[in-house]
Amino acid sequence: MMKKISFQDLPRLFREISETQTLIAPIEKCGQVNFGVWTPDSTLRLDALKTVKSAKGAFFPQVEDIVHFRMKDKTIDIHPAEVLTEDFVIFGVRACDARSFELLDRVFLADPVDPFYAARRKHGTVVTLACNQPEETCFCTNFGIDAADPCGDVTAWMDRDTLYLRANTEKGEALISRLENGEEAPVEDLKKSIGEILKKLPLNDLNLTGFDGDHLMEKFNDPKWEELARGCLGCGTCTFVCPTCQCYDVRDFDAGENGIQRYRCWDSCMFSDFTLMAHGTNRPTQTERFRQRFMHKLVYFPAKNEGLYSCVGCGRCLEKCPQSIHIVNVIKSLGVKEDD
Amino acid sequence: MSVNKEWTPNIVAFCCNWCSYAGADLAGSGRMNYPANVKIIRIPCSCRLNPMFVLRAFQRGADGVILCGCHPGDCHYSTGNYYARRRMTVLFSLLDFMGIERGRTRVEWVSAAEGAKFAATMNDFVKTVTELGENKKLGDLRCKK
Amino acid sequence: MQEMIVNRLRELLASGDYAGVIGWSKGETPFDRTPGLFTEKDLDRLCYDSFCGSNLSKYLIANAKDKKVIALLKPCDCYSFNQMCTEHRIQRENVYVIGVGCKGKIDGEKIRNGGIKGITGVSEEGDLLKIETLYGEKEISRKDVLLDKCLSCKGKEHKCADEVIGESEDTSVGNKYELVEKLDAMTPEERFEFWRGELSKCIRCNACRNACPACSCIKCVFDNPKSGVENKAAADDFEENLFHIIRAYHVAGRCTDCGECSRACPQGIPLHLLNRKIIKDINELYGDYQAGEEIGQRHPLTDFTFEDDEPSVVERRGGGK
Amino acid sequence: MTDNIIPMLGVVTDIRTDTPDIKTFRVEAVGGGKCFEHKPGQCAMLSIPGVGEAMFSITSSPTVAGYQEFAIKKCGCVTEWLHHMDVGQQITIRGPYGKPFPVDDELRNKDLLFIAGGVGLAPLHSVINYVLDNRSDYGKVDIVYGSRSKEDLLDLPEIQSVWADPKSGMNVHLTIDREQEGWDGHVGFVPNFVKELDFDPSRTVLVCGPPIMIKFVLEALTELGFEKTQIYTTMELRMKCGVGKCGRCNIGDKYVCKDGPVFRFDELDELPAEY
Repeated sequence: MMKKISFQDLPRLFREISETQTLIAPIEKCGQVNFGVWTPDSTLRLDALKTVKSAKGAFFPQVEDIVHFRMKDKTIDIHPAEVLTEDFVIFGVRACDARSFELLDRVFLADPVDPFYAARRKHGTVVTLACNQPEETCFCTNFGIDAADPCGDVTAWMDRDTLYLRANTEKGEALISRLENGEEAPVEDLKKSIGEILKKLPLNDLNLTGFDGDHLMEKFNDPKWEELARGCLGCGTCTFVCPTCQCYDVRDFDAGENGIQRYRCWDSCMFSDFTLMAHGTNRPTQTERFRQRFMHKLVYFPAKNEGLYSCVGCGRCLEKCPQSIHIVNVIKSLGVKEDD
Repeated sequence: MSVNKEWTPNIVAFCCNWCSYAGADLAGSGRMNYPANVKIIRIPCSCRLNPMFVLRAFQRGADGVILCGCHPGDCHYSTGNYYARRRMTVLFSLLDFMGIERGRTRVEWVSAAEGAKFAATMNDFVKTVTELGENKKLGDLRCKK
Repeated sequence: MQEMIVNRLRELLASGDYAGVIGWSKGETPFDRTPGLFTEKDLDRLCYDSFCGSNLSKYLIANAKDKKVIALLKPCDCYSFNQMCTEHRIQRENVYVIGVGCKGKIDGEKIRNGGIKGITGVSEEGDLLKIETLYGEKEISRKDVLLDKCLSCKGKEHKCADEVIGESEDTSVGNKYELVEKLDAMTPEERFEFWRGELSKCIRCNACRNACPACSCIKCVFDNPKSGVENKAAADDFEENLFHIIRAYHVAGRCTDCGECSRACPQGIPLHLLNRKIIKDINELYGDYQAGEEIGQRHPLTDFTFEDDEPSVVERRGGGK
Repeated sequence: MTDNIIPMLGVVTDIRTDTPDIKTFRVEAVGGGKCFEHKPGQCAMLSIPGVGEAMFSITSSPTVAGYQEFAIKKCGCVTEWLHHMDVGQQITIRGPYGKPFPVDDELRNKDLLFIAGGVGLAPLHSVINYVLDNRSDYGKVDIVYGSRSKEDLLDLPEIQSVWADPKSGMNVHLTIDREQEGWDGHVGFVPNFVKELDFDPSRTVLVCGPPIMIKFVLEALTELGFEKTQIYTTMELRMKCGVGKCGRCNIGDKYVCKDGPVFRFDELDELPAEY
């Protein structure tokens, strides 16, 4: 059943939601739009296509405490952090980020299930938003994602001054049942016009043939990696803005008399110390680390997950890499060429 | 900001081994009073003070950090304190630029003979920092009690 | 100009004296310019135009270590190059510097942030940029979308070039310390709020550090588990402050104000302001100094005079209390 | 529910100095008894809060009742701390992780050949003792073990008194890298020794040691006519989570902590050589 609400009334809806649960939405702060907790004072930016950081942080936060220790003489007290028990809503997730949740599920909900992630998934309601104006850096169409009709518990469309919403799950139903009924026609029109733009995106026709487990060694040994990686600074920008990157580090913070906090935080395979052990690292050069990142997204992950790529075509890496090195370069450079 | 009556500031004083540290000794043996919440850390020369030490002190709950070294011209290694002087000037100015209250950082030159100056300096610094109140801007919450 | 550069490079590379040239190549989007070491055979992919904003000098540390290379440097990149030569990170004799003309570089992000979306092509017509987008054609003045670092241009002179190709222009506008002064005039509370807001966006991706030509330590303190500050994530507000204070301070006196930190930052944090504050202080307290002006300079923080101000000068100088 | 990433407490009840840089630590649950059951070749995460957490192979056989043992070489922050600790110290432990050696499947009733170098004996130690305790399930057993010097041979007393005891039905071949006073055994590198001993290529081989040794052992075995499908090894990479999520030990489409650390050499052939 289609529901609707005018933009004028949206703050009221948000206030109602935020009274009972945490509401996360794209919010502008100091000139940048990121997902954050909505309060009546926040600057809501549903029109912003891409938040700088992806929406994955709602389920897999950049920093998360896992266990707290207290040490006294030779004894240790262990206090595991509590998993989330309260419901929350994440509003305005785009189709690409919504797909990334499914990819993260493949990692964190695989046996053994990650308890912190699982709790967040259980308690989170995802409201997605169709992309009225996709950009030149978008290439989600290559991964079978429909930006005109994203998945999620609720799907929303912005049409001029009205937001149309459709519940896809029971959780979604519970969230929007209070709204008045809306018409299907404007949404159908919108889907059609978005579809037309999607067809015109310049990066629509990436050839992903050959990026699979069967060609693992062939892709790994491709001599082009060195050239692709030569400008790479080895920073973690692409990793940290990526919706599907999920590597993490576990670290201890010694807070003196306050005990020791063990937390996990996002990590990047681009960092030189990622695989560093006492006797050295198995990926000593940036070329190897660069290769690992893209091999994982385009070959290793699909080999393990029925051909599903660990990229959703959001294009954040295209926009944010300080040296313009990104996954599209890799796909085009290593992929099968049209004239081959 | 409501200052708890019980609250007293944590002060870290980095003291050069050759002068101020001895100055502190002299203050002690001369029975001159200075607050007990000044924690002295001995360093071999004022220029040994890595700016990271200052930040680390704040991280771990210091409310004020003071560096005491030999008077310019009297450095045991002849020029160490001149370098320290420039470094700390630039660092303190940067901290100020980031909104950390100016009074929380200080450099004083105290010789081994100036026990009274040492005590007076510490008394004055503790007073300044007490007035500024708790350091809430540059500490790690996980270290707070 | 690109043609002139490529022709000259072909000549130089044909001599066999050089392993390659550090330059840019085009990428997928109209703004993508990727640095790399180009050899004779991929010289036709080399590109030099108004979008080549990144500073290539840092690539010389790795690429000019054991071989001779040619580098394309804009006037501002020369300062970083000189500074790294001073610090013996680059062997001057291993690099043949071609100074390339620069009339200010365009910031793709500024065009996008200005509300022009779905950009598929950009062409320059004098001072006007014609932008093709998925949603129709747009026009914008070139001056409005120059990189921030171009607005504080250090001049058109190449400070280290072995030869210069093309004309340059000084694109600086106004007082480059304007923002620093504005912040200085605020109260500490306001300044603190400003930086808290900006730094809370930091995602600790290390792009500022890795892009910075002055950050050339082989092992950074932030990567060293024994340093006690090796925390990969900003688990606490303090760590964001700590990271940026240490980083800014570590390049104090060595920072040439090249602006790569702010250009690289994915969250648009004006990190260069921290460095610029230090530069302003140094200039005011210890005399005018421009890092990287020439090779072999001694920077103010490794120097002193007997008459230097006491650190208490910070308390006495102007600005909001 | 949080048990796969939240550690439990263990107590170090015994510390044995094996070589100048290797100590063996006995770990029990706080109330006594084992922290968990494991299979030969599996690993566990040991940690000292504030210092770090690291993956170690379990040295003791599952057949040992009441405790687990870890032979640990001093080489980094965590191991350094462990080496300085005293008996009675509590540590945190979680596991067991990884795929064990197929002791109850492919290895059963086979003639076995163990080849180890240095601290590489640690993971094999568990298998050897397991085989010894179930001796009738396995055929001939030979152990080739080498180290830099006599002092660096791990568990020498046990090797000499138990494994080399004729009653064990196992043959032990020891070697050290360089001539040394008081050593009348074989001198030379492990790969050459393997060649000299000229084993029958029908054996199933378990090898562990420094990467360079493994490389040359593999060459030696191939020369002797062994197939890669007969040779097992166990790998070590940096790990953080132990459950195939943190991405650190990812090689190809495998996670060493979850899909390994035990691999057969023909499986490794299908993986990028990033180890």
